[in-house]
Amino acid sequence: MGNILNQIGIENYIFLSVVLFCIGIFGVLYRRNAIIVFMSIEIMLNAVNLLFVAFSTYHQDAQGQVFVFFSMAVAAAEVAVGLAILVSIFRNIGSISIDNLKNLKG
Amino acid sequence: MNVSTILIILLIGAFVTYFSGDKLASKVALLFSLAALVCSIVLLNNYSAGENISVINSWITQPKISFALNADGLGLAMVLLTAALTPIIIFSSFGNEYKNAKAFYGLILFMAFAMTGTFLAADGLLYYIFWELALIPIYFIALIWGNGDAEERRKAVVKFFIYTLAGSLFMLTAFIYLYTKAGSFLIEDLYKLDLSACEQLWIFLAFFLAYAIKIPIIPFHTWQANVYQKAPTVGTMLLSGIMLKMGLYSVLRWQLPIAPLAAKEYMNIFIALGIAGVIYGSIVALRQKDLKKLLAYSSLAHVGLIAAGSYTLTLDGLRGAVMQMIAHGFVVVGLFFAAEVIYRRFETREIEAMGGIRTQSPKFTSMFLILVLASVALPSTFNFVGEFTVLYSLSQVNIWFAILGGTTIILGAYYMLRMFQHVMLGETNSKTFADVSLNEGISFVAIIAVLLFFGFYPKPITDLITPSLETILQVINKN
Amino acid sequence: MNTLIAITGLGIFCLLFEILNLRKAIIPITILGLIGVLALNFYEFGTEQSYYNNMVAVSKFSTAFSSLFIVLTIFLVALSHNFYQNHPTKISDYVAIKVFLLAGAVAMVSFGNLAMFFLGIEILSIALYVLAASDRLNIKSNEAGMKYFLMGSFASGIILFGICLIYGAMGSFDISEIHESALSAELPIWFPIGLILMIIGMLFKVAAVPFHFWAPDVYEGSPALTTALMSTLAKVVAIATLFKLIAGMNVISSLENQDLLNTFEVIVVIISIASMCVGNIMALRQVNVKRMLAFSGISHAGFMLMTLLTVSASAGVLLYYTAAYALSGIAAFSVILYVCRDQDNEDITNFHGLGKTNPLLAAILTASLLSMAGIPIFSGFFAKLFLFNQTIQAGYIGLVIVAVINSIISVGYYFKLIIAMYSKEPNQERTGKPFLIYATAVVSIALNIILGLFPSLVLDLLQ
Amino acid sequence: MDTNLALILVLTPLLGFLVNVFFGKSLGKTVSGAIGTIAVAISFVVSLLLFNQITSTGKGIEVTLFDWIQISNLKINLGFLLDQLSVLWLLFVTGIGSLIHLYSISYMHDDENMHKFFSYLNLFVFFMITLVIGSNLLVLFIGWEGVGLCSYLLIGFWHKNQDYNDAAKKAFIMNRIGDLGLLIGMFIIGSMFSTLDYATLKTAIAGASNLDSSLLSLAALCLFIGACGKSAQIPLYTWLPDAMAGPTPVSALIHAATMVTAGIFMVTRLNFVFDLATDVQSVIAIIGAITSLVAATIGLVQNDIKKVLAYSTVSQLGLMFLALGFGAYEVAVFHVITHAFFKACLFLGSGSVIHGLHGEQDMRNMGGLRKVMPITFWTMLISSLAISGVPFFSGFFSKDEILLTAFHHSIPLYVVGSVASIMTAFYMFRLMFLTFFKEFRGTEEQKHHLHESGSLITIPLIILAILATFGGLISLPGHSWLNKYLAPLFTKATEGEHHLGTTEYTLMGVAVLGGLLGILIAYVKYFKQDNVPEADENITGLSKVLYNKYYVDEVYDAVFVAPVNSLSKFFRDYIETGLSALVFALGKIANEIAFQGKKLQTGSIGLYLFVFVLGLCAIVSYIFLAQ
Repeated sequence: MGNILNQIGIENYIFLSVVLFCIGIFGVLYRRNAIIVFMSIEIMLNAVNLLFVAFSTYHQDAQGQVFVFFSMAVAAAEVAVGLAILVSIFRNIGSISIDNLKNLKG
Repeated sequence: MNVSTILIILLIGAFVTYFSGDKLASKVALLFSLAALVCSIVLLNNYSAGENISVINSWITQPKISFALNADGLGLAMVLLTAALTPIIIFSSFGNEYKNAKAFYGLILFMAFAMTGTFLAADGLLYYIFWELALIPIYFIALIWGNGDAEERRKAVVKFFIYTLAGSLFMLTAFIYLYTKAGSFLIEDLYKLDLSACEQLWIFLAFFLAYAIKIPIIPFHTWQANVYQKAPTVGTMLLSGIMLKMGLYSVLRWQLPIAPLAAKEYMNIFIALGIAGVIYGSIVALRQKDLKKLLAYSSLAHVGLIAAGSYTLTLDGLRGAVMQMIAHGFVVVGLFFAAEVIYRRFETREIEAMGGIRTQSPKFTSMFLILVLASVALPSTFNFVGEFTVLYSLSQVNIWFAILGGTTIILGAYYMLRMFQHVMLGETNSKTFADVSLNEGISFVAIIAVLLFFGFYPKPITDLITPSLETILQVINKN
Repeated sequence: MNTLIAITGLGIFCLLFEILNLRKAIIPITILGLIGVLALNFYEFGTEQSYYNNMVAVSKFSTAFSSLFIVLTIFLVALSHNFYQNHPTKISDYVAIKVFLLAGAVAMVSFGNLAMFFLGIEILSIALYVLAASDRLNIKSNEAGMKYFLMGSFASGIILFGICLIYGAMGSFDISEIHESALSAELPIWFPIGLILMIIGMLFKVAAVPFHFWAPDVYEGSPALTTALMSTLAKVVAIATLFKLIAGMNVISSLENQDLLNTFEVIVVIISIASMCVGNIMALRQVNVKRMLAFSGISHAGFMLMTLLTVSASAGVLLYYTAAYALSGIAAFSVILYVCRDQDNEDITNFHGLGKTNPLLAAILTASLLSMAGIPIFSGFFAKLFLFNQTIQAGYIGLVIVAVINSIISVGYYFKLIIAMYSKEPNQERTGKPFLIYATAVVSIALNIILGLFPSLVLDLLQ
Repeated sequence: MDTNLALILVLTPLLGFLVNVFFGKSLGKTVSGAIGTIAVAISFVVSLLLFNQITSTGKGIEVTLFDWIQISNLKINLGFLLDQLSVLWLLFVTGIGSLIHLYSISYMHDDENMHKFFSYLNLFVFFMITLVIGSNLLVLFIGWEGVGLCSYLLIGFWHKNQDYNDAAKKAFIMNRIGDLGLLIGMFIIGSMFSTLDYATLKTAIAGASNLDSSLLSLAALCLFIGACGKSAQIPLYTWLPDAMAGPTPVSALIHAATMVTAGIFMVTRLNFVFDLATDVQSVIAIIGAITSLVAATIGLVQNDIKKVLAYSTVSQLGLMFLALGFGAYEVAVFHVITHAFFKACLFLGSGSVIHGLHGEQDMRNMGGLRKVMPITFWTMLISSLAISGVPFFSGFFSKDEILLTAFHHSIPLYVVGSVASIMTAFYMFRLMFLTFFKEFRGTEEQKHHLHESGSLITIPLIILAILATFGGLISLPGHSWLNKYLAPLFTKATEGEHHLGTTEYTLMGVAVLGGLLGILIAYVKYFKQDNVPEADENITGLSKVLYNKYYVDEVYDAVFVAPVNSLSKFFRDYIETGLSALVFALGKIANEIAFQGKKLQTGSIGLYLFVFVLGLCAIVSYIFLAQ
């Protein structure tokens, strides 16, 4: 297992997940559809999860992988709540574009 | 029995007054203020009998703050001023009807409590706390029971509050800095500090900001006239009679001894500021249309002279300043009360609308005239004693200070007599002016009696304050 | 630890009561339960222990703050009685959520392992998302919930990334181990980055500039009670956790790399100054009280961040400051809840003439505002005093002067409300004296003043 | 014993004052008048006793009551010094005082506030006595300001008329200007010799070696400014003519006989200071001379009977200062006394005339009163002769002494003085002719009620006329009782003792001739050709300038009063508002920033997150840079 990391240095994993993470960030910044924003956030989290796994291999220690389960569970819970909110918004204003959420300002 | 008794009496008084209901409030307040007066006189006796009436308990362990009240001659003199003026002020308000009187009189007593505390506190932070506490009641008194256009009043009062708070917060910073040096807020520890000239300068300035705004010294006086005009007369009396003195007292007690080097270094500048205040205030007072505003500017002029006296760092200067504080406290309260008495009859403070009162009210006229003459420091009034001493001390520093400061004798006479002429003299006024009632008369007579008595025999006060002033001077000149 | 378990149990009980149709009993029982928990917590105070191979580490710090959180929750639960009168079916959910939220909060201050820390944050946040959006039919509430959710989960992502990097650097999630290796090992560059990412995530939670934008909108949109919870409990929890994170890992002071330490301090100074200034100045022009308090909360966050400069010494100061701030906040919000019961907004105009109609509540609100403004004898003043004292002793006099100027500015908007209450004419009937609201207001302000009179009570707990 | 005497002396007038203030109205006019008069009369008796004592023992009495003001290096106590000078002053203050009180009982009888009038008069006497017998400068200052106050009250006695009030205010403020000088002088002396007590000061100066003479001169100058204020010398004289707004007895008592001589008293008191400041002395002399001339010239053309007398008072005071300037204190004192007699008499006489004409003061509407009020006429005639220096009347001796002294020191000032006295003679007799001779020029209605005043008015007139005649005897040239009496006061050998040689006689002759000349001109102009001064509008040329008092008041207004007032307006309208605007500006700025900031809070999640990320990047990149 270690040989993989010998072949491909840990840095590459970090770069990969950083890139993924940034993709997620840009997704959140530039997409206006709430669902897609959720997905972008998921991308961010998963980028992190990937890195966790990589590191746990790197350190030869299982904690990292355990942590991934935590984060997945949490992510699931979050999205559940998020979707619930989204539904009620859709009921009220019939749209899921976050551009319509500008009543509170100033 | 120690000085905390007065504070307790006043504080309890404030609450009892509040719960005694609108009917009784004024009487109860008067009762408690009189009790405080009696108590302070008793304390004065004990003090002069050599009994120790100071208190010191530790309060907060980390940082080390203690509940320390120290009554020396100076402190007691100011406490007596407060304790004597409060009943007069309360009594003078008997002619007026205030809605929600219980809160009103409660606040007055609370303010008296805070101001007494300021004069007694011997721990920097305790002092600061009392100093700030005194601000809140007057804020509400002016805001709620004040007169004139509501919007204007709000602006004036908020400006006053923020302005004074701004000053005092810098003082707080200075105190904290001192604490980091001394490891204690106790005044004697702060006295012991020897700070570098630079530190002293900054601390001096921080204090100065607080006091210059409170006293007020020009150009920090812009809150004064408006607030005096807008506040109910009782509030104005409290402000001008006692609260200004808090600033002046603090100069003597805290600013000069803690930063003596800076005080000596820049003495002339601050004396000059004070004297500038004298001239400026007098000149501005000349052409005021509103009686209360005129009095406000006159008191600006007078406190300018007092401040100048305190910054001379001579025994005479300090002593004269203290005597002038007391004298001015009484006379200004009397004058504002006179304005109120006129307002009760004529419902106006515009000087143009007055005049021709003398023919209708000989008693009031003579009392008012005596107060006017006292405020222009006619010999045989207490004000003369103070003013003479201060001017003398100024002449010792630099004869020009005395000459310029002395212009108050001329300008003061000018604006006060001008005011008197247009308010009281002239063809009989069409509106009828009932002469002073018994209550009003009592307040006036009390004030006038004090002024005349000490005018001829100031010895008691001099003997009371001199020792403590000497100790302060020793601290100032320690190095 | 027992506290944590007890709280969770209590939460579950609340849900059970719903099933057993004991709605009436929920609030009193919860309050009693929480008081019990509080006692338990006091009992735990002073015991230094760690459970589940240091997942949860109970310390003076954690117990002290836990007690504060519990007290706040008691107040919040008490307030919810009147707040949810109209829809009684939900009451158990809301109360239960609050209790679970408290569990998350306790977990956050007593974490011994980053996993626990992360879980705590998420429990708290998710609960808050729900509460923020809890007024389902109200668009504002939805919007608030959405905004908070999106930005919150974004922030959690950042935090998670930070945790990950730290793990990568240290090979462990355990605070003490991280501390060890931070002292010894040569640090890879991504360790400080990870740390900063975590800190930024927490700064978002405490709503420090420039991560504060969510706060005003969410505060305004959410139901008043939730706002109260956010501005008192949530903020306090976040700042405490941030403090513990830095103090507990003790990385900052142990960094042998001096200029990194300086960098960190510069960042903290800048952020706290920015928060104070932005918060106070923006609050000046607000007409909505909740929004105004949101900005004042931002500025207070700036004040609290100053403690991070003197981590080793200022735990007690932070505890005192948070307690003072939260108590005055509770008092203020209970008055706001009363005044704006049947208003659709919380504009200042609703407060006109409160001094005449409800002198007591007006006085309480005034007191709490004065406390926030830092006027003596209210604990807010001493909080500021001790904070300034600490900071000056650490040599940041410039920072203190900025803080002083800010507290001057803050008076401007606090007094706008006071003036409205006392010098304007009443514009509406205010009937009824709901006992719980009055009680909460009185008790909280009383506690505030007691703290002011005897600061040593709290201040010396963490010496 | 002495203490009690002194206290009785001081306190009886005060008592009278208090009684009249509190019970005057209920007591009724006559009673309150009587009380006032008796109070002063008692002090007069006491002064007589004291005088007796002094002359017998020959040394002064010191009375110390208690410490008053403590200042570090000087201790000031409330004490009295009764020596030759003060007792002499007491005599004519209380003496003339009581006469004038007596006079006022009848004169003021129609005034509703008569009791007030008497209480003020008593208060004045009280303060005047304090001024005179104070044992140090500060006690003198009490009296000094006190009499100023009383003159303020009495000038503005008819307070319904704002012009009178203005006059009163003017008097008080101009006095205050002088008082500032006096104070400064006190400060300098106090810091130099650390005492304000006359006796100690005298010894201190006598004992002092290497005095800072320039500082001492400064002090003397300041004191002299004070004297200028009180004694109406240039430049502070303009208040005195206006002060005639007060009731005539007031003019007689305060503005002729007593208060205005306070300045001379003070200078004489401090002669040992002034002797050392020779340059200041010459200043005094010059100012005195100029004042006497200027006032006399103005007096030439005045038509208000009291104004004429007022200006003559100013000019006489000028002559006294001329004498003081030459260190001839006893001469000045001598003239003070004689002047007190005849000027009081003149004022009271004019008062009686005005009384007779029901308030008419313009001489152009008088005339021919000789027959209807003979007593007034004769008494005034005597006094006029006295003031004009006609031989063997009191004024002759005193004025002559002054001119002699002037001649000995400086011819020019002598000339000025003589011219002034010639003019005096002229305008006094102008007054006499216009008032008492020829036909009555007033209205018929007035003519009806013309009558000689009552005995209460005429008796004081007669007494004063007698004094004005024989007052000169106290200091006959050659062997002067006064000089011997005052000798102990002065350090230097006394000046006035001129052995009567030819020069003296010639000078006397010149003076007499001058006086007679003045009278003659007046006789020709107003009796022979009996022209009457024109109405105000067609006064022209030089006499217009004179009639308008050289426009001094206008100049003062333009130079001092107007600027101060406009400055005050400027401060009020611009500086004050500006300052407070400045303070408000801070708040405004903050609000403005807040207003702009609100725009940043757009409510768009995208923006918020964008800023979030920006901050994140900023911080992270900062860490990299800092590494």
